[in-house]
Amino acid sequence: MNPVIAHLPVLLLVLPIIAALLILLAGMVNRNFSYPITLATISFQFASSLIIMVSVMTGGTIHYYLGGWAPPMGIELVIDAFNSYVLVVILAMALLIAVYARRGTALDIPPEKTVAFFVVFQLLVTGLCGMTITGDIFNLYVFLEIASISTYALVASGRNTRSLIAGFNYLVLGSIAAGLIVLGIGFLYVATGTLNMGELAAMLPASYGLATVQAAFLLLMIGFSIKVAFFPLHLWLPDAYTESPSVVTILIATATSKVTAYAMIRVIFSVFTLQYITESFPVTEMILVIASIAIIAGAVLAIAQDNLKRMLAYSSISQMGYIMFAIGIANQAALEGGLLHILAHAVMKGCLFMVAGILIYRTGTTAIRQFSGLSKTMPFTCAAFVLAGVSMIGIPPTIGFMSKYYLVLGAVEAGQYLAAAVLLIGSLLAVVYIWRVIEIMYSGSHQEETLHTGAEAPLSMLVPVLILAASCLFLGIFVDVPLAIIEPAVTLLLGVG
Amino acid sequence: MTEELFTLFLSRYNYWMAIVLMLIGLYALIAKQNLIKKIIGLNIFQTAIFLFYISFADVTGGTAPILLPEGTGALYVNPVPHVLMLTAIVVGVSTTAVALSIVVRISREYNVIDDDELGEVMQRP
Amino acid sequence: MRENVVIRTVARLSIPFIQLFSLYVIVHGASGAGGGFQGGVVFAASFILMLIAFGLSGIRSRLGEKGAMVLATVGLFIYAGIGLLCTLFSGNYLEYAAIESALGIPHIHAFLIDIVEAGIGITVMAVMTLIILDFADREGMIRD
Amino acid sequence: MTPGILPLLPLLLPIAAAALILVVGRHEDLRESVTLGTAGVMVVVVLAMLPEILEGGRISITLLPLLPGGDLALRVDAFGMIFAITASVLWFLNSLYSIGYMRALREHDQTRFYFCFAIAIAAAMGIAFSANLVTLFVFYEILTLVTYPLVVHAGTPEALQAGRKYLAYLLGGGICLLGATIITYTLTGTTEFIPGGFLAGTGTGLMLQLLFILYMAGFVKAAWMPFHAWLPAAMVAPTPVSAFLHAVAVVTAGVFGVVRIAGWVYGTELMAVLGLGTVLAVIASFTIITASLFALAEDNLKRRLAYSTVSQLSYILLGVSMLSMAGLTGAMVHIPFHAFLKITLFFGAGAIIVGSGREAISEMRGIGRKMPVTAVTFAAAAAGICGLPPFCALISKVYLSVGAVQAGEVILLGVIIASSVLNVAYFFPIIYTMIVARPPDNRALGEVREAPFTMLIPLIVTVAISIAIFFFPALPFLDLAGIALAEITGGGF
Repeated sequence: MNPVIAHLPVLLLVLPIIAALLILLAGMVNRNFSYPITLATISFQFASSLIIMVSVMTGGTIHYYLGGWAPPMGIELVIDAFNSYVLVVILAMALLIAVYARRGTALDIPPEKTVAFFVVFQLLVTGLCGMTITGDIFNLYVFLEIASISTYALVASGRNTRSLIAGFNYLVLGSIAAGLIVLGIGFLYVATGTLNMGELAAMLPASYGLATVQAAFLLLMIGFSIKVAFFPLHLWLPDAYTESPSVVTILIATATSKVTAYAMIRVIFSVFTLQYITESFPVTEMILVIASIAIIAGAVLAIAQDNLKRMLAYSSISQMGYIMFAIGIANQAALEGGLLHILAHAVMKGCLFMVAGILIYRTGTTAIRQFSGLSKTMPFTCAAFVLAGVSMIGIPPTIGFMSKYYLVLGAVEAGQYLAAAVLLIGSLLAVVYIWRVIEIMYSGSHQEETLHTGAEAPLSMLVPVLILAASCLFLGIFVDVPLAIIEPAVTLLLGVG
Repeated sequence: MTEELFTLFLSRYNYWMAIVLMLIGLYALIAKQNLIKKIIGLNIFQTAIFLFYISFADVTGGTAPILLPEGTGALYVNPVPHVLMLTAIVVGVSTTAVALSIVVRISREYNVIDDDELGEVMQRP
Repeated sequence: MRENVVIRTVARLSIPFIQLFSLYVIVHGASGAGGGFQGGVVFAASFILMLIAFGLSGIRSRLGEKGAMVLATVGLFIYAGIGLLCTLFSGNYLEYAAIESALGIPHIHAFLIDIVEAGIGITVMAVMTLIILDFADREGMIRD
Repeated sequence: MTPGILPLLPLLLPIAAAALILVVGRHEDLRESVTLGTAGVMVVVVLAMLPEILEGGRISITLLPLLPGGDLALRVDAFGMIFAITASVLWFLNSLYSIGYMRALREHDQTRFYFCFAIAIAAAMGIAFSANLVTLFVFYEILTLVTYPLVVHAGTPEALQAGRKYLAYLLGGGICLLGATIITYTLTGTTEFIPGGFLAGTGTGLMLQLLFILYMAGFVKAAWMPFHAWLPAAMVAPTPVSAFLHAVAVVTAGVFGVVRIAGWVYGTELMAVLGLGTVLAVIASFTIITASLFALAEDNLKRRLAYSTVSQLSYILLGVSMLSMAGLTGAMVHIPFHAFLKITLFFGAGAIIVGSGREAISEMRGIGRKMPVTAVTFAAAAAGICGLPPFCALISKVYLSVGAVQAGEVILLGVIIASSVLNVAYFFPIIYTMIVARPPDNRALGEVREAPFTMLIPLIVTVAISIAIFFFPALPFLDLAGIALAEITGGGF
């Protein structure tokens, strides 16, 4: 293998950290230097992730031993079908968000803070990459915290002072979650004496009966549930999503939540195994029930909101329920649906939040009722919202439909007809909250007094939105492209036991 | 019976201490209104976890895990949890730093650092 | 701040020792208990003492925000640079053995570890100082 | 079965046209030429496939591997052809008509209107040519979605309210259809339409019965009672849209789906064994009679027509429920026959709106004096729907009656006869009011004038077609129905 490609996994983490500090230094010279470096770095990361994915698909799982120390002595980076897929998804999103951020930060971030903003932005993206590709469970925790701490800082970075309180509450809950996770990891270490995920998976079955392992599982589950805002541990999410700067909202809604969900799935299926959660310590039923409640409750709460960002935040709680739902069903079709939904939700929620950001940028309001007649002045933005919204509802042939189809298929195959019905009802509820916005956008006249300007969004914000909106459609039609990597990933996840 | 429980407690007292500390921290996090006290609670909570790790790494009578020139068969404590906790401390420090800076900004913007009062301030238009 | 001769004198006496000790801790990292992180924190602690004794300007005259930022970056560059150097010698990231075997110098890895630890130490010290400066530099707080 | 890309054209053409419409949106003439031109080419393309189908062939093409259980695949067969010909011919006429209608009323957002229309017809073609349940579902949902902007075209609170109802019913139905599709796939491992069905021998009887109910809930587009409320509500839309909903695509897609499920998923034998014919018969009979009664009570012309549609659609369900040769033939041919007549009625109603601005039947006294062409064609189509010669609906009604007799179900025959009487009861007052009754006073018709030329042509053409079909029923609908029936029954009962 080409030596550069062989070292890509580590370069993916080290170079961006260096770049983050370069952004800081360059920003000290001239504030305008920081943005191009960010963009270049994330482009580099995205390109590497694509190369990594191709080489995983052709050459199988990549193991990279840091410092040349083989596990269990050293930390290992493992890239298989599953995380190479997640890596590409989040870096693609990060790249689009970086493009969007050039104008997107103008409203929320004071000019003197932009350098710091991009430094932390870069650290967050890198932390997420680290979480995705590490093969060591404690290392996972460390990267999780790098990402989380960056997120706390970003949430609180806006001009909006309410974001400070949202950020602080998020920090408190997030730190409790991190504490529980690290405690769970400690229990696992006590039970097995290793931290490498592969070795854990191999050694844990011998001690499945131990209360230690059960405690570890529960601690990890609760910790991750808080981090992904899995209902009813979602309390930090609505405020954090609503009050943070738009760009940050987009980033945490699409990248952070997805990677955390990835970590949860990874721990459940690759550290513990399918056998553990179905036979030794049957929790799938419970996860399924809670996920079903999350889907319905999130959607109902979303319907009740007047603020667009808050509505989308509750919708995220509902949609994360879909991914948990896949874990609760835990068969091939459902997990394919869940993994596909990671992509689907990133793409469509990214698009919707970007549109929300544009609307704030142009109109200065997030109140849904003030959007009337916007389709006349911002046709492309509104069209993108419709397309992403339709995908959120799950109308074919959008990507949102495809993931929903697989999830329902999985539920029906597992004989969980009720759960399948819940999922379908959840998507009907999505119609209510999405359509309310669309209806207002496309009817009524343009209210001059409430809106700053009647212009279409600036190009650097519009292009990412349109790309995402188009992806909602084309990833749905050509769904076999993402499935080409998802299928082996699911086989891998289910095959460990 | 009571004696047995007492023995059980004593023989594992370090873990009990970790749990007690953790609960104290959690209590402060939830019940204290002052944001700084919340942060202190968070730190206590994290410290409890450090203590837990260090406790289970300990080997009775073990020495520091340093390779001695002649050292064969020396009983040493497990170094890995210590290293892990070093990292966790870094994480804790960073969290605290971010939390403090947020509180500093809150106090500058609202002039209060109390959760209840903050709620009142936010209610005002 | 009112001048306090006792504090200032004690600080003047102890700060060099604290800093020397931190260097010892950093250098000791390769072969014993210690390392860049601990050393860096100890070094930063000396700045806290300096802050208490001499006020903000006491630190600023030695290490300002910009200087600290540059130092933090430089430290990280040292760490990452050594790591990447290993990959140039066809080893894995931070695989010192690769350099050792390529250059044929025995025990060079201990030396490399020291450099890496020093880098980490510089970064930690600089970042801690930055945090201290950031918090200290508020109206109504510690002043000269 | 021959592969070919011909089935793809009716899908791609309107989509390309839709894109073009968006581009040239500002230039009205160009935009409408695009619509008309595409519609014309579509008719030609669809008819070009007819000879091969009439010879008993099928044309198929797989577009994309979409989902487990169903690639996105098209297959043209005789039954799909019935729908396709109906939809494409009527779309052409409807386009012509809408140009006149929209311009006469100076409607807003016409570009959006034509855009959605083009996509909708592509979706209808997709439904007609779908080779499996998944493809059917995909296009079914697209059809729901793109017709929504058409329904709420007016943008008034009333229209939005109707639009919400429309979405709630149809998307709710879509979800049931999705569930049914997935259950079918888990039971059988396929969703491919197979003549004579493929569900036999799988699942328990109860399961299959429940599944059928789920399918029926899915095809709520067939507007069977009590799930019909969206259709009268959708009458707030411009008249060409109503025509599109009632004749060209939407409700037609619903009944089309039911027939597909009965013939190609369940198969008549399994339906009979499970007693599903009876279920369907009950639903259909109830709907036919109740909807006719509702129609009697309506004064708004378009809403009365809507209830008439609800009633007439259930004729098709009734035909299916008989599970006999004659019944199914009647059901299949009633789809186009009803469509041709009902579109005439809606064209007439639209022409009256344009010519006089009136929607209430009671206000139309003597209107025929000023709008002779409209009134006469309307009367002719109404008579046709009632089952009078020389109009095509008589043929389908005869088949249905024969089917009822053959099945030995006197009740069903009674339903057909009773409903025909009711048809007369709600249509003839309209005809009387328009043509025979005198206007209240001389000045009452002052502003009334005949509708523009582009609207009258479609009216005359559709009536002419319905008469022509009466005299030459074999071409092509009865023949196609015959081929389709031979397919699903394996040559006879």
